[in-house]
Amino acid sequence: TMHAPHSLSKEQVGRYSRQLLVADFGVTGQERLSSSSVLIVGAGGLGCPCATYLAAAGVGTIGIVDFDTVSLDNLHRQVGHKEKNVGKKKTESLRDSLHELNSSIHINCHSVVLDRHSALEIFKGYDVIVDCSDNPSTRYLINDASILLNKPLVSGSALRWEGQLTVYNYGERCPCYRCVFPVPPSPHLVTNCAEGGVLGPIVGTMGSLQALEVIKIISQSGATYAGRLLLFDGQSGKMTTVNLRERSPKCAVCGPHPTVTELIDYDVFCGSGVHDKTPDLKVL
Amino acid sequence: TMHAPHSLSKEQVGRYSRQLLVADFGVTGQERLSSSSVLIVGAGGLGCPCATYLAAAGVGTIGIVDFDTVSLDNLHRQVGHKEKNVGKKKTESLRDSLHELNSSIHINCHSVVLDRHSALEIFKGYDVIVDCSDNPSTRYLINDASILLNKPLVSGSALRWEGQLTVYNYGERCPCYRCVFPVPPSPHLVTNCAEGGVLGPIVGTMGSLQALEVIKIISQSGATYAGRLLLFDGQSGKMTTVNLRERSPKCAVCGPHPTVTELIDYDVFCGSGVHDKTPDLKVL
Amino acid sequence: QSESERMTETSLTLEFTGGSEFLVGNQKMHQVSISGEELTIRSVLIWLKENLLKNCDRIDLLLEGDAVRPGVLVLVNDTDWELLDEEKTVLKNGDRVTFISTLHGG
Amino acid sequence: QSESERMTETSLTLEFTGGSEFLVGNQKMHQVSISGEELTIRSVLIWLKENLLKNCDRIDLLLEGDAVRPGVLVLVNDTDWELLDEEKTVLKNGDRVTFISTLHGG
Ligand SMILES: [Zn+2]
Ligand SMILES: [Zn+2]
Repeated sequence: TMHAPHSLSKEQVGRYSRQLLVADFGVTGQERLSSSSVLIVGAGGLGCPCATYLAAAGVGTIGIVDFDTVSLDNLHRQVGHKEKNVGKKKTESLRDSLHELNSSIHINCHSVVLDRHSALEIFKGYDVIVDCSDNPSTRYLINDASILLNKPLVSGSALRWEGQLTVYNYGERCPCYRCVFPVPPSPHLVTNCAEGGVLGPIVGTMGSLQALEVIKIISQSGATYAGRLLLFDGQSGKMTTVNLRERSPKCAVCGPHPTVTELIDYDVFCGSGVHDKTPDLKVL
Repeated sequence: TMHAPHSLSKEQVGRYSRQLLVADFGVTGQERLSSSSVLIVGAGGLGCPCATYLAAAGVGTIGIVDFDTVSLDNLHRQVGHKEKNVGKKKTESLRDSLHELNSSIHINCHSVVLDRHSALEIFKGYDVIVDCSDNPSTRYLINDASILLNKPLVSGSALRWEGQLTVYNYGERCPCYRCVFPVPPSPHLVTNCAEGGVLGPIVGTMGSLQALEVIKIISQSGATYAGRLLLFDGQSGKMTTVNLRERSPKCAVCGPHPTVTELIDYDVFCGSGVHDKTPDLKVL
Repeated sequence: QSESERMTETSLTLEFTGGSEFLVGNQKMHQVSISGEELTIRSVLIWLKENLLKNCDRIDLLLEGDAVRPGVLVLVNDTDWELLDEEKTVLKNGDRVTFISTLHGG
Repeated sequence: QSESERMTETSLTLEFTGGSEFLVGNQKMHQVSISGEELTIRSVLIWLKENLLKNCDRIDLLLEGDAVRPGVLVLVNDTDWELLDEEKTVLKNGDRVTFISTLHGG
């Protein structure tokens, strides 16, 4: 297959040769990656490794959504940023790192607060959405926008020593985030990384696995985590895969009789704002 | 515990605050990391993420061993390097990336061919050894040097869609590489990444997991993969943990009656040189 | 303990992850034996409240009244309880019930 | 097939990973049924040679003569065969035997 007609340039064949050799990926997989576009929502602990491996693999266009700026306490896990970029926009900081690795791909920075007004316009330009966000409100927003535009959604999350991974809305029977979690958790019961902490290699593992799911979806190779949930407990080294429910006929957004037909106010829905920080920890 | 007396500077408390919060890691874990030294053998697909997460986490001293230079076909998976460093030494290229992320740690470059003459002198300065190499000859050398100096060895490997991970020589009953593989494979039966290829997120996942094993060993927290082998099949998403044999009384290097009491010629032992490349693939 | 009493006990492994293990002594796996005919997950929740969670002041992290709170997934032998009979799922000796607090961080 | 013949068949799952799956039709899992009393791994290796590997020209990637070649790990139900009885391990219905070609790349 290396000598069959293909659309890859000589530079691409050279750069990607070690993945062109991979059985069940090959030239076709590379052609698909190179002509695809992926949106990474969140340039944090998960977004950094995920975007990095997708850029390295040659995804044609990568979009990065984040409104935040780099801070020193990000750097223990958000390894796509640099000390010299503390205070700068995370989107631009990560973009610069990705371009240092692979200048041949396109990278779009969406340095905005993702909300009901901005999400659809941004999402519609991409083939696959990756949820690397850090709060329930944004996760419901990302889910609903992905469903309304019918895009597969690769979802990862992490806290302390643990990580979780699944793929939503990929195939007829695959559930969405609302099928599995129809009701949002009370905001005072949600622990974020600023409160519970997280170890860098945990997000590194989960973000790398998210990149792999994206590559499987785009290259149409391998079995994704659609309908399955990976639970990773880094403290014991335990990896468990569980079978999730199918798409719910009662789902408010992906069911046959949806009540959510356009984006809503997710801060109201979840009872909290996405900007909530934990002020007493910021002064450590 | 955040307010108990500790040896961390104000800058360290700020930078590492999100991992200081992690239960069963905390201030004690950070103090142990900051005063430890880790040797990464191989600045390639596994070494890049492993070294990056260890540098980010604040391991006090990181050593990098590699004699190779960066090439364009490394960059799809060796994400600690940059286009502008193609042709430069991998050790120095990776060191510069690590320092951009965390300038407060020490990094030693060992830009030499690791062999029976150089290994012990390099290894003896480090607490934990990480095998991120890419051939059996180097793997036996790393194992024997780790055993002779009694250092725990975190071993990762990857090919195509798959990865394998274990920890050798950590605890009384834990086997070493030779306990599990007393006889080296015939060189013509060994497939390397230049022949079989490998996907970036596979080494990203395995390298991140290696960093986590190092952190568990140094912080004395959690259960490592000592005596267990993780098998990761990225194509199906299957993660399996298997129980390995205990330390072998017949082992040539870690047994009670060792026949290997100093380093040997590993190219002769394995019947091949470590420098073997696949010339027909270099010209793709 | 008489033979008839033992016949109606069900041995289960209860597993807590994603932070819910902090409610039960920071221990992820619990081997328990619960009495009652046709033991359902609903009965396990009530048993949990009266036993493992008895002295826990953050019971709301797992339960809302007698139900599992939103954001917690329940599995039986690694399968989502929605694929079974949810709260009414009948458990047998040796089953493993897992409570997963879902994570939102990144 | 008579009753007595069926009694001496053992149903196994044979699993091939790390590249050894390329020898057996690029399929990682194989459900097989092998006849013989007190079936051992040694007998499975011989059966493999005569069946799944019959038309394979790279049999040396898995076997060296009738033995498993250096660098291949053998597991029974996810346990290293060294913890069992190696080649002499007796298999029962439903057992899973895994052949892992170890990886050296990075
Ligand atoms: Zn749905
Ligand atoms: Zn040994």
